[in-house]
Amino acid sequence: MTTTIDASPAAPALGEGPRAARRSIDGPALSGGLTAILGAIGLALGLSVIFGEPRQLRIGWLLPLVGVRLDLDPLGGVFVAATGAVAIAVGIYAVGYARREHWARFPLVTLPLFVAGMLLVPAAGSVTTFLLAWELMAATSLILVLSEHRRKEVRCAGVFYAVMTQLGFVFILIALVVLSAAGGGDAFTTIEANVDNLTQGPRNAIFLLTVLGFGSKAGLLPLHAWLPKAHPEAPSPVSALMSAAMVNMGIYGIIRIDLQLLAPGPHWWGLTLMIFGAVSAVFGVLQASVATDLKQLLAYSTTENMGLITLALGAATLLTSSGAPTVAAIALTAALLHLLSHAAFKTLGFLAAGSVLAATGLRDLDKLGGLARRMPVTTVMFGIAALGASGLPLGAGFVSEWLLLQSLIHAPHDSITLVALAMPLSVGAVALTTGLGIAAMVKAFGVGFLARPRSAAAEAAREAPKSMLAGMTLAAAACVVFAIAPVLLSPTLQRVLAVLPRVGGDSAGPQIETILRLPGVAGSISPGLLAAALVIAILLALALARWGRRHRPPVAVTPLWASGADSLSPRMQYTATSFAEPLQRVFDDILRPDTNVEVTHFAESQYLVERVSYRTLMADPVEQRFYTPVVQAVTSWAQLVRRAHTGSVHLYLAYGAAGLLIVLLVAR
Amino acid sequence: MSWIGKIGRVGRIVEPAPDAPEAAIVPPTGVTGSLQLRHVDCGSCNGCELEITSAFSPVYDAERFGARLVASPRHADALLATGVVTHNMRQPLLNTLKAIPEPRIVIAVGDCAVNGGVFTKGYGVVGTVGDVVPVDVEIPGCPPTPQQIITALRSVTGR
Amino acid sequence: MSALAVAAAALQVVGVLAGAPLVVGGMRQVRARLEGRAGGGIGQPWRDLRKQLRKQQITPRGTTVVFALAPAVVAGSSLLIAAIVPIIALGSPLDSVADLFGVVGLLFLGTVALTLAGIDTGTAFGGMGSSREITIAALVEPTILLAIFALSVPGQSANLAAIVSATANNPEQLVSPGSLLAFVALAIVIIAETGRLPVDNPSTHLELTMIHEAMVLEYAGPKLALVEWASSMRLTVLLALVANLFFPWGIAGADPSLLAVLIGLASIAVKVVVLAGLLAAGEVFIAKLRLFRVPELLAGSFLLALLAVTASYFLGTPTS
Amino acid sequence: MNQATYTGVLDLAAGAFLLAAVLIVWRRELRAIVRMLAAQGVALATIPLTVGMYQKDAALVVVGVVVLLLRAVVLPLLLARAVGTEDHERRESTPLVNTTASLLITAGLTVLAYAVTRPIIDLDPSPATRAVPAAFAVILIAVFVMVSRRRALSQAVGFMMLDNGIAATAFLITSGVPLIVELGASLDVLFAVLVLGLLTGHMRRTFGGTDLDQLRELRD
Repeated sequence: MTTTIDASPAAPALGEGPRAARRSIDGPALSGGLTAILGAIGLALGLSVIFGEPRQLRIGWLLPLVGVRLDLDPLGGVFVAATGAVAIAVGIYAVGYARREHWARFPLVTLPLFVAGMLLVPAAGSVTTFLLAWELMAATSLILVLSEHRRKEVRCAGVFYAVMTQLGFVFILIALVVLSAAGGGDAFTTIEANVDNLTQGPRNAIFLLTVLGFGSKAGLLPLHAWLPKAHPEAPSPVSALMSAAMVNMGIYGIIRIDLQLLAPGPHWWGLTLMIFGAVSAVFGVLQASVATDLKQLLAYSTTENMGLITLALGAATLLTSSGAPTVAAIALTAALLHLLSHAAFKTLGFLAAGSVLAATGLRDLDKLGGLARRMPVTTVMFGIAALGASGLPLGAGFVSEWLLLQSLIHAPHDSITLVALAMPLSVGAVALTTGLGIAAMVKAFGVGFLARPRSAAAEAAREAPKSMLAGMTLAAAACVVFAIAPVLLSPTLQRVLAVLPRVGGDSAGPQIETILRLPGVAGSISPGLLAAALVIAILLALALARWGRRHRPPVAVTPLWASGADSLSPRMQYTATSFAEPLQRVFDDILRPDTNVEVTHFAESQYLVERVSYRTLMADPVEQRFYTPVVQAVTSWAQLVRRAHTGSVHLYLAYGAAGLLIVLLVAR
Repeated sequence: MSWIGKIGRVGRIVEPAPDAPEAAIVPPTGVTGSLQLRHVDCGSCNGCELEITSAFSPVYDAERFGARLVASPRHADALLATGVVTHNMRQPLLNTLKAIPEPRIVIAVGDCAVNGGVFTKGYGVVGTVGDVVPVDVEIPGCPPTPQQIITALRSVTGR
Repeated sequence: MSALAVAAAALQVVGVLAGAPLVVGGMRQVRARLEGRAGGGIGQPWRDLRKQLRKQQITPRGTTVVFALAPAVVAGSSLLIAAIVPIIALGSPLDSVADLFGVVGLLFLGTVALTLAGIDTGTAFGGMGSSREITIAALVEPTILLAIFALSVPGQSANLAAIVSATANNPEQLVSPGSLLAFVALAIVIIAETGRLPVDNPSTHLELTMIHEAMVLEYAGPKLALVEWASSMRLTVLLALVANLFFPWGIAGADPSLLAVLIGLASIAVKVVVLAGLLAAGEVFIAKLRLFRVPELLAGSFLLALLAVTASYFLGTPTS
Repeated sequence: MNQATYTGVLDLAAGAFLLAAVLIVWRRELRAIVRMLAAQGVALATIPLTVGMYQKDAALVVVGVVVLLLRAVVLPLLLARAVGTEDHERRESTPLVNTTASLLITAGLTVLAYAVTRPIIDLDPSPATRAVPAAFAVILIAVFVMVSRRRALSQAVGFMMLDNGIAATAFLITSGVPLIVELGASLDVLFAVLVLGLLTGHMRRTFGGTDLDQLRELRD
């Protein structure tokens, strides 16, 4: 029964795509529509699995020896559903975007394929299928990143992305192979059945490898460096898909392998996850708060949010292993909820940034501004996204971060010193992350959309076409739901938690109703009522401001106060760089910005300054310290190899033959 | 903490307030005892500035009558203009007045502001403050004493 | 919850509305007296407010709805906090709607609104003030959350009523190092968050040294009145919150009698007056810090908050 | 005194002890630092006094009085004299680690102290032992101060903090050390401070300042 539904994602994409491009009558509409349809199917399927019974599908002929094997359980279902939801919004948006940007046929074809790949990853029921879907996802995303390959930065980012993602794939490959070898089977179910007779050594190895491999896909430090390069350079709908859906796959891998199959591990597992998460969160948000490229800022904020999610997962693991399943359930809920809400507001953010990019051709916040009057809808959309990303009340990210904090402060501290020390520090990390996140988002929204335009391009901005607005509206609606009515998601979360018994999922999770209460610990909040009360309070304040208006002269519209001068030029405004300058100075030791100021004096007198040029370069410090040496080593080694390349075909054939012989001898 | 002792020894150094003068104008907003001032130096010799400063010093303490100097004309009710209006300060003076929300009043401080004083017909001089903007209250004197300034302010604040 | 509890919550809001300007006036008066001046009197802020409310409203050209709404958002968030926080009575009907984290979130919502308004004006000073304000806010957040953590350890909850009643039930934990350190840390961050000395000088006329003032330079008339009112309400609510978190005596219970409510009103008035007087008196002795020395201050308070948490973990709770 | 007040006073003393150390890291004016050191001495002396009164142990009370005199009065006075008269000597102008960083490091050290002393507490969780982490944290902070400060006097302060921390740990764990041992230790400190005073005097005469980095010039 499920065959028809379940096989559909990949098949039509392969069929329809090229034909659409060939006929090239409105390829964008076809490609976008297809993406949206795939998304809808994924969403429906995911929900049906979450609330119905798990679905299986075997296609023996598609793959030798093992065949393709798809098992969809609530855990996979929620990821499929999230990916699908993102894909719907992005698909609708992509119609207008691809028209405006005149996409070539190749990305048009690849977009649905990419979505199909992402939908297959969580549905994979066996190691082989998983790896296959993973590679499909990685390859298609790489193609999409390279779709504007005429620009040099894009090519550079593409190479970087290719190397990193394959590196991560190697880790995952080894880990899963070890797992299936030890688990005595290819299917996850078989592995789960006899995972318990797995000794600690391989467990630890698998844990570390998966954390590294999946972490690189989720953009965790230190393997994050591809993310702030690739996400901004990709076309915006693709950035949205990658940043809101693809990174989730890394988290999915960690949950599936480490939390569902291997957990509960020793204490240091949870601690490792927490450290990875905290470092990634703080580092990502720090980079975001000094970034001046709108899309790069959003990409760094993705690293930040993935870090928070990982931190929550680590907390769940640590709490379970230290015997506090109830609190662990809260942490786990926080992780899942934050993952979903991040998908919502990050989609919206990248789509809004995309329509700014399409309207002005600008990503540089220092040149933007004044869009609130020119692109009102887009401005509102980005505002909703920024509010969600900053984790303030009325924002999509608030409830999940609140849950995370609750789980951290209610950890049992008289049991294990490790817990008692880890929790305060991670509260500090989370708090610093939220604080800097607020700063970053205020900068992005305020400098980018408010005030007056800082360049002619921003001056001439026009509102985005209907389909783009429609796509954004969907994502915005999701954000609003997360912000004020998370109660709608509580059944989903309950069902998903139920399949993660090893990390406290089976104990009673938080009851998300109109008033969100936590079992076991006294703590409650109600985002919906809070929003309502705030609106009432604001109306009350406005009413207060009407007091004594009988005596008032009529409202006047006057020019800005220019300290006595006649007018202010837009260049007098604060830019993103100057806005972030205090933060940059505070965190100088970590950010290590490369700034230099050149003052040219007049020839007549050194007291008269002719020109001052200030240049600051924000390079990713981790990249500089950690990657550059590696890259250099690899290049030098490649130089050695290069000697062997003489260009003679015979020699190459000889190499091949020699290699074959060696293989035969070894394999004998 | 030798300062505490200092504070104790000094005590209150503010001079006793003479009884309130008759109101020069009705308080514009109908609220007495609150007057925010934005000071503009239109080309003064800074004598008046010194006296204004000391009018707000602990000795004379104009704040006890509800007068306060503010940073932005948007926050102000009155323009405190000193000195003759020079060519360069004419437009800024007008801009500042425009930036003050209605109802607003203009107080000209010192002989220069009132009648040009010693700078009348100087080559860089446009004229008195009254020539540029409508003046409501005039404080003569070169420079006026803090007591005079405070009396004038009180006649505006009505306190 | 009884009707009287609701009435008490309403009384809190009204009391903060009416009392906040008086608190500021009182602080100015204390400062004036210590400087040897006579001062404008406690009612001066009220006079200024009434006058500003009768003045013309000005919309600077080029500003958007953000600029127009920000004062209402700041004031509204402060009012909501006043309704949630246990000031007079414990059983606020909104107590389960937001805990201490929620209150901090509302606080930052107000800050962000004003910051965006500062950017929205598009003047150099507005941007400068916003940039500084947001920097300080970002550094304040860790301390404030850690302090909440330390406070929530004894009561095993971050709900305000729970914390306050836990303190009221066994007051000896007040002299524990944990809560003392938390008090100092919270005091520092509240000073930073409400823009008092030594972080910001509320009575400066020099734009280059401004933080809060620089953001509101463009506001005039009723909107300015709302901004001033809101900032005084913020200060008052936070003082009241600290007062009740650490000295919860006299606060009415969850289901109060009329007498209890009156006692609560009187006691909180006394506490806030005392705290405000101390704050004002302290401000006479200190000068404003350089902006880039402020992080030192906040790092120090962060350290204190961390010590508070660890201390209340290891000292406060008997290890058993 | 009863159990509750005993615990309360002991915890407060430990907290003040730690707080004084933190403030010594925080402040830069040498005079303020010396004042903090005196306060720390008071807090230190409180511990044996409290324990002595609680356990009705006269010797401990005597030790407490001696400690009070020596650490809260004599040594700070000596240091204050050594602070010197020139203006540029009054501040720890440029510590090797900036204040923000050193405060965060202090936080880390404190947490570390709590972590490593957890076993000691679990041995017998009495009010006294539960205050040990604070004392141990002071030891670590003192070492950090000695590492990160330039002025010879800050180094002296660090050294005395170190000794305070050791003494506090001794009092808390063994609930009192023999009088003679305590006196011996204190005398060592006394001599050390005198020597440091001489050294700073010599340095000031030789280099015109007590910036220890200038000692590099003495190499070979």
